[in-house]
Amino acid sequence: MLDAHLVVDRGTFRLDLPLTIRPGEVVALLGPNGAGKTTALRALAGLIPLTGGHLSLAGRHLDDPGRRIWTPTEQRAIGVVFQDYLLFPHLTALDNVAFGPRRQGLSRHRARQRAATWLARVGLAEHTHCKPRHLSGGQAQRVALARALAVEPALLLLDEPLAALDARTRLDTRAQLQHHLAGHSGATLLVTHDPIDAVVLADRLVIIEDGHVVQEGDVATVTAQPRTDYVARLVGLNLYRGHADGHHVRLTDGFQLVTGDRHVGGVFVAFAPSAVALHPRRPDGSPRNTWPATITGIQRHGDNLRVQLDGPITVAADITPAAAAHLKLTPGQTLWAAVKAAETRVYPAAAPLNVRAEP
Amino acid sequence: MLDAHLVVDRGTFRLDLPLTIRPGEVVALLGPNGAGKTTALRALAGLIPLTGGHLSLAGRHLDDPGRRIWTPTEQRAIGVVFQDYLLFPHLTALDNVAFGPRRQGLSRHRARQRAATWLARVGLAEHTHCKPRHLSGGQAQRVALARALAVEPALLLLDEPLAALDARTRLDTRAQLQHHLAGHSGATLLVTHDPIDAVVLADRLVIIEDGHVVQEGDVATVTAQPRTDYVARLVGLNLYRGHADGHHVRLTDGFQLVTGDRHVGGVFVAFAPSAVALHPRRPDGSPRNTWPATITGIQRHGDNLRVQLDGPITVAADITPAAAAHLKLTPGQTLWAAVKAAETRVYPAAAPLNVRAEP
Amino acid sequence: MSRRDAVLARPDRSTPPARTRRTGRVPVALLLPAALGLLFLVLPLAGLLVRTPWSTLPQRLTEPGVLTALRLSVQAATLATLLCLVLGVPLAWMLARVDFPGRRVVRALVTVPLVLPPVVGGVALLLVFGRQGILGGWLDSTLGVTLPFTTTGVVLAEAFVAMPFLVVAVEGALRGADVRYEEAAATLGAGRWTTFTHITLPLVAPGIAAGAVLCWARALGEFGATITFAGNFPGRTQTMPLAVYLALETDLEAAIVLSLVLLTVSVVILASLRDRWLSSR
Amino acid sequence: MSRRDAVLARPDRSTPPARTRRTGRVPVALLLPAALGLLFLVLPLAGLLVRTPWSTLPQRLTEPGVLTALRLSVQAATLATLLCLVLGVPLAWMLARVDFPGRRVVRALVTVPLVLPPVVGGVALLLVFGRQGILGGWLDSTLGVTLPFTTTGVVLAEAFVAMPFLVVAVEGALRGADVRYEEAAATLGAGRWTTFTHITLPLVAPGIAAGAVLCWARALGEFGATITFAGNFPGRTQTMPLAVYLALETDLEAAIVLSLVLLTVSVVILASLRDRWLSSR
Amino acid sequence: GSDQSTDPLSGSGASTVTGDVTVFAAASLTESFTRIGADFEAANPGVRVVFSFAGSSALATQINQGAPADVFASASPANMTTVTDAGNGDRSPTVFVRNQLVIAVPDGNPDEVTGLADLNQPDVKVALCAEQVPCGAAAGKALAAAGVTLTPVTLERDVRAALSKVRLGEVDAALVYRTDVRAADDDVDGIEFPESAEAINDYPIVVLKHAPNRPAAQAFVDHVLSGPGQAVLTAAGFQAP
Ligand SMILES: Nc1ncnc2c1ncn2[C@@H]1O[C@H](COP(=O)(O)OP(=O)(O)OP(=O)(O)O)[C@@H](O)[C@H]1O
Ligand SMILES: Nc1ncnc2c1ncn2[C@@H]1O[C@H](COP(=O)(O)OP(=O)(O)OP(=O)(O)O)[C@@H](O)[C@H]1O
Ligand SMILES: [Mg+2]
Ligand SMILES: [Mg+2]
Repeated sequence: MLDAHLVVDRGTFRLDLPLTIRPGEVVALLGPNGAGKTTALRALAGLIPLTGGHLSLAGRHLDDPGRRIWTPTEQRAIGVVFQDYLLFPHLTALDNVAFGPRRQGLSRHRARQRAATWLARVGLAEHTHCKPRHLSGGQAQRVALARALAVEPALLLLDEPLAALDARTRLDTRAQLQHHLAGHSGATLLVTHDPIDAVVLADRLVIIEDGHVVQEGDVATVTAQPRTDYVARLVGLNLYRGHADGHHVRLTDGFQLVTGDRHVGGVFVAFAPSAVALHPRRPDGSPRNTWPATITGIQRHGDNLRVQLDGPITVAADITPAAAAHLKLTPGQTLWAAVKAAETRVYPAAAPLNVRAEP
Repeated sequence: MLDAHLVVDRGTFRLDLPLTIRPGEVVALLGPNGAGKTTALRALAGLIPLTGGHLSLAGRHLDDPGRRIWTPTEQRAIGVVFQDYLLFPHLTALDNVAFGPRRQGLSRHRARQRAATWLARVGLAEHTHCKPRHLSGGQAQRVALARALAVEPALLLLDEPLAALDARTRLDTRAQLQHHLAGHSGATLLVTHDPIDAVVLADRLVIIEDGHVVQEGDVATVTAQPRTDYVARLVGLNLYRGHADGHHVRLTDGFQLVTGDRHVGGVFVAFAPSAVALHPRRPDGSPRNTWPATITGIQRHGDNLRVQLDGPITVAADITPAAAAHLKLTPGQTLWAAVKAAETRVYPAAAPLNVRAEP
Repeated sequence: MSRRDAVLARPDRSTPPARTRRTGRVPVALLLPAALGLLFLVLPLAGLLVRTPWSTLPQRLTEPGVLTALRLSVQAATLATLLCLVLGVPLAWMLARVDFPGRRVVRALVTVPLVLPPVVGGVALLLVFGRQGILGGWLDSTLGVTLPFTTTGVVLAEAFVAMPFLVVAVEGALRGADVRYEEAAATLGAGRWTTFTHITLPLVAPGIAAGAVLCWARALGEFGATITFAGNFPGRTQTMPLAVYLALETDLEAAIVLSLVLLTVSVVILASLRDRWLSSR
Repeated sequence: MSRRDAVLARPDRSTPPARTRRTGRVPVALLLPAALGLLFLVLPLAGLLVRTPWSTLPQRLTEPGVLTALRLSVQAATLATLLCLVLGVPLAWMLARVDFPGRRVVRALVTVPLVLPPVVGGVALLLVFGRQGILGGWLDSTLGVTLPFTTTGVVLAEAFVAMPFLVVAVEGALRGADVRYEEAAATLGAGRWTTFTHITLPLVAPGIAAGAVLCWARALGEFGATITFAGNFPGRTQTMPLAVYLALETDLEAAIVLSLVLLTVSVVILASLRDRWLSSR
Repeated sequence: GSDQSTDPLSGSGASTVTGDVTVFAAASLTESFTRIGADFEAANPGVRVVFSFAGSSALATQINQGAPADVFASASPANMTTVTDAGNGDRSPTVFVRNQLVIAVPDGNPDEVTGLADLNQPDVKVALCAEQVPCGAAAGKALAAAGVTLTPVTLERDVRAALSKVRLGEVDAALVYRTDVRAADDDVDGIEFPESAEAINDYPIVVLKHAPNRPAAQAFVDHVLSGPGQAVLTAAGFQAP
C-alpha cells in the first residue's frame, strides 16, 4: 500500500498532500488546472524529490528527506502514463511497450510477446510496428497506456490517461482499464479532469486546489455534498456557503435561502440546476426561494439547455428546450428564478479535513 | 468562406475530405483516433501540401496542386490551436500570445496589451510572465488558445482545444469560446472527441472515419439518425443496419427486429439504451423484440447504470440503480432484453453522401 | 524484478541538493571512460606544467610582445568568430532546413577547411585573396583593399579554418530541434526570417553557443593558415601561436610558457562565458 | 495585415516535391550570408584547382607513397574517432547530465587541446607518453608499450587534438535533448546506463554524428601534434598532411595535388556517410 | 613601385636611407637577425626593420604571391631559386652564411657517440631531417660520404624538430646544424664529424624585385654582409661564406 505525505516547494507554489492508497484501491486525484496534480504524480514517481513529508510504498521507505532516504525512480515499482505520452520517438510502438518488461529481465522475445498482447488489448494490434510520429494523438496515448501497464506496477500513476481518446475508444479503453484495475493488486492513482472517469474508475476521490486537499471521500459522499465551488461544478450542482439558523440560511453575501432541513451554524447549501425553475414574472406558488435573475449564457446540456444566471446569487438552471422556447430565452433577459426549499441539501461546513472556505 | 476538397496521401493512409464552411459557421470535425482529423487541419493550415483537390479561403486560392497554386502558412489568415500546444519555450505566456499580433504589425506595446487582454479572458492574468515550463498542462492549453485567438483569424482551426482543461475551466472556456465564435465573422473548424463540445459549439458536424466522410449534417439530424457505429456510440444510441420489409427488419447477421415505422429496402435501425428493458425471465408483455443476452460490462452512466450486453445483437441498456439492485446484475449473467417496436427509429440507409457501410 | 528490491539508503551527512537527488548514481560504465577521457585531455597539460620554468616565469611573461600577441590573438579570434556566426549560422540553417539539390555535396564541401592542412589552406587563401590571386587583384585595384599580411588577413585565415566547426555544430543543433515550433510560428503569421530570428535561434541557442566556443577556440589556436596567409609581423599579424612557433625555434621553455599563457586566458574566458550562454533558456 | 493579401502563384513547370512546397521562399537575409559563407569556404578550393598541374597529375598520383600515406591517414583518423567516441561521449554526458562540483572548470579544460598550438600539444604528449615522460617510462618498463614513432602514437595524437570537437558537439546535443524521455525510461525501470544506451544515445544520434564528423575531419587534417609526437616515417607515421607539408618544402604543385587527393577522399566519404547517419530517426 | 633610387652603392655607411624595410627571413635566423636588425636601426636612425620569420618555403610562396617584402633571407638555395626563377629576385642572390652538420646527442653523450658510424647500432634511435628540407639533404650527402646506412626512427620536418627530439630524450642522436646545438646550450652536446664538410648548407639573401623600399633593403643586405653583421652570425655558430 501507498502511505505518503507529499510536500513539495516549487517557487511560489507549495504542494502539501497526505495520501494513502490501499492495495487494489483506485484513488482519483482531481483539481483545477495548476492545482498540483502533476507535481504530486512526479513526486510519487521520484522525478522530483520531496522537500518534506515522506513516502513509502508496500512497506518500503522510498523518499524521506528527514531521514535522508531516497530511492531513484527506476527502483520504484511504478508505472506512469504521462500527460503528453513521451513515447520514445526512435522505437516502434511494440518496442516502446516492450521496454519496461525488458528492464524486468524478460528476454527480448518474451518482452515483445507481452508488448504485443498489451497493444492488442488497447486496440492497436495493427500499429505494432509504427514509429510514434506515424501515430495519431489518440493512438500515441493508447501506446503510452499499454507501456505503463505492461510493467505490472505496484503503484500505477495515470495523468489524464483517457483525455485524448475518442468517444468510442474511450468507452472501450475505460472498460479495459476498469477491468485491469479490478484485477490489479497494487495501488492506483488516477489524475483526471473527467468526472465520469473518476466516478467509473475510482473507489475514492481526493480533490486538491492550490496544492491542498479541499475534499476527500468516496464518490457518493463527494458528489452528494460538494464542499467547494470547483467540486460543485464538477458534479453539476449549485453550491453556496452560509450560516444556518433553523430553516433559513444566510449566505456570505447576505442573500437568504429557505431550506427543507433544519441546521444551525456554518453550512453548505447545494441544489441541482434542474431544481431551478424560471418564470417570466414573480411566481407566487409553492417555491419558497425566488429572486430576479439575468441570463448571462445559454448552452445545450444533454437533451436540455443549461442557463447561466446572474443576480443576488449566481446560479445554473437546466430547462427543457420546450420551456426555453416558451420563455423565449435570450442572454441579457431578466426573469425570476425559483427553488423549492425541499430541493435544497444542507450539510455542515465544519469539514473533517483542512478545507479552505469558498463562497 | 472556406471551400476545399482536401486530398492528402500519407503512405497507406489517404484523406479525401470535401469541406465547405460559411463565414461565421462552426463546423466540428469528429472521428475515431487516426481518422485523419489532424491531417485535415494541417492541410488547411498549409503545414502539409495537398496532393489533390483544392483549397480556397475568402475567395483566395490557397492550395491547388493541379493549378500549381500554393500559399505558405504564414500568408494564410488562420489561427491554430495545436493538439499538444507547442508554446514557444523561451517566451513568457504574454510574449507567446503577443507573437501573432506583432506579426500583424502591431507595436510591441499594443501587441502586449492585446495579449494581456486575451490571457485575462482565458483566466490566466496571474501567469502572464510565466515561461511555458512553469505552467501546468491545462494552463499551457489555455495560453495556446489565447495565442490562436489573438490573431483574429479568418479561419480558426482548433485541434481538441478543451481536452486538457479541468471541468470548471472547461465550462467557462467553452462559454468564452462560444461567445467568441458567435462574434467571429470567419469560419471555424473544431476537431474534437467530446460530443458535448461539438453539440454546444458547432453548427454542423462532419464525421470522418479512415479519411472519408461517413456522415455530415446539423447536430439534430446527426444525433437523431446516426449512420455508423462510431456516430451511434458518440450520441449514445444502439445502431444496426439491415433490410426492411414492412415492420420487420432483418439485420445483416440474420437477427430480426420489429419496428414501429414501415420501410422497405436498406435501412438503419436505432434505439436508445434507455429503451432496452431487462428481465430475469422471458417476458411475455407488449415488447415485440426480445432476446437472451449476456452481461459483459456494467458502468455508471450519469445517475443510471449502463449495461453492455452480448447475444444475437450487441446492445447497451441503461437501467436505474434500483432496477439493477433488484436484478442483482453481475457480468457473465444471462437474462432477457426487450425493446418495444415503438421505441425504434428506422431510416433509409441510402445516404446522401459517400457513406461506407458499417454493420 | 530485482529493481523492486533495492532501496538505496544514502549515508551522506549533508542534505543533498534537489538536482542531485533526482539523478541518483552514475554508472561506472560511463564514469570510467569519462574519467579516462578527461585524464587523456588534461594529463598533457600536467606534462607542460612540470616542464614550466617557474623561477623565470615573471620576467618571461613581462617580455615585450607577449601582451601584444595575446591581445591580437583574442581580438582576431573574437572577430573571426563573429564573422563565422554571421556567415555560418545561415549556412547551417540552409543545410538543415532547405531541401536544395546538391545539399549533400555542399555539406561535405563545408568540411574542406577542416581536412585541408592549414598551411595549404593559407596557400589557397593567397591564391584567391593574394595580390596575384583570383579576387585579390580586383579587390586591390577597385576597392583598394589588401588582405594578406594584415590583421584583417589574420581574421580571415582564422575564420576560414574555424567556420566548419560552427556550421557543423549548428546544423546538428538545428536538426535536433523540434520543427513544429517553427510551424506554430508560421501559423501565427511569421515568415521564415522572423521565425528564424524569433523562434529558431533562441531554441538552438545552446547549440550555437557550443559551435561558437569550438570556433573561437580553434581560431585562437590557429597557426598554419595564419602564418602563411598573413605572415608573422609582430603587433600586426603575430598571434600567440605564431609567437609560440618562433619561441620553439630557440627555446622550448619559452614556448611552453607562452602556450600556458594562451591556455590560461582561454580557459578563464570560456569558463566565465559558457554557463551564461547555456542557461539562456 | 498584409500577410493575408499575398498569394504566391508558382510559375515553375515541374510538380514540386512535397517538402519544398511546404518550405516556401528562402529569405534573402539568410540566403545571402549563407551563399557568401559557402563561397568563402569553397573559393580557396577553386584557387587550388587553378594551380593544379593537371597534365602531370596521373604520374604524381601513382607515385609510391601516396596511397600508403592516404591509407594510413584514413585508418588513423577512423581509429582516433572511435577512441574519441568511446571516451568523449561519456565525458560529454557527464558534463551535460551530472551536476558535480567544478563542472564549469572541467568543461573549459576540455577545450584546452583546441587552443593549444598542435606542435605544443605534441610536445605535451611527449612529456607524458614519451620515453622520459610521466607515464611513458612506466608504460615502457611494465607493459613494454612505446607510443612515440608508432602508428598508435599517430592515433593518440590525432585523438588528443580532435576529441574536444566531439565532446563539445555532443554536450550541446545532450543539452538540447528533452530530458523527459529519460524520465519516462526511469519510470519503466531503466537505470542510468540502460537509459543512456537505449534512449539518450539514439535521441542525440544526429548530434553525435555531427561531432564524429568534426572529429574525424579534424583528425584527418592533423599535422602539428602528429609530427611532433609520432614523428614522420613513411608507412608508419607519415600521414597525408605530413606528406603535404614536406612536399611544400620543395614543390608547391606536388603539395596541392596531395591536398586535393586528401580532400577528395574526405569529401567522398563524408558525402556518402552523413545522410545515412542523419536519417537515423 | 621601383622608381626610387637603384644606386647599388647606397651602402651601410651612408645614412641616407629612411622608412620601413621588410625582411622575410628563415625561422632559424630569428635570434641573429633580430640582433642585426637592432644594430642596423641604431646605425640608420630613420629606418625601422620589420621581420617576418617563417619557414623558407612559406616565405618563398608568399613572395611569389606578391607579398610586400624588401629582403628575402633563405635557409636553403632551393627556396631562393623558387623566388628568382619566378623573376622576383632583383639580381642573383648572395650567400651570406653557411651552416655545417654536427651530431646532436644528449648532454654528456651517454651513448659515447664519436662519429656517424656509431649511429648505426640497433639500440641507438636516430632522428634525421626529411630529404625535402635542407638539413635532410645535407645529412644524406654526409652519410653517403661516410658510407653509412642508417635507419632513423623519424624524418623530421626541420632541424629544430629533430633537435627537440634529442632534448626531450626521445632519440639518442640527431643530425642537426651546429648553430642549433649552440642555441640549445647545455641540454645537448654537438659532436663534430669529418664528413660534414661534404654537406655544407648555404644561406642566400637577396633584395626583391618589387621591394617597396629598395635603398633601405640594399642597405640592410649590405649590413648583413658587413663585418658587424657577420660577427653576430658567427657568434651564433654560422660559418662565414
Ligand atoms: N507523418 C506521418 N506519416 C505517415 N502517416 C501518418 C503521419 N502522421 C499521421 N499518420 C497516419 O495518418 C492517419 C491519420 O492521423 P491523424 O493524426 O490525422 O489522426 P487524428 O484523426 O488526428 O487522430 P487523433 O484523434 O488520435 O489525434 C493515422 O493512421 C496515422 O497513423
Ligand atoms: N518546473 C516548475 N517550476 C516552477 N513551478 C512549476 C513548475 N511546474 C509547474 N509549476 C507550477 O506548479 C503548479 C502546479 O502545477 P501542476 O503541473 O502540478 O498542475 P496540474 O494540477 O497538473 O494542472 P493541469 O491539470 O493543468 O495539468 C502550477 O501553478 C505551475 O505553474
Ligand atoms: Mg498536469
Ligand atoms: Mg489528432
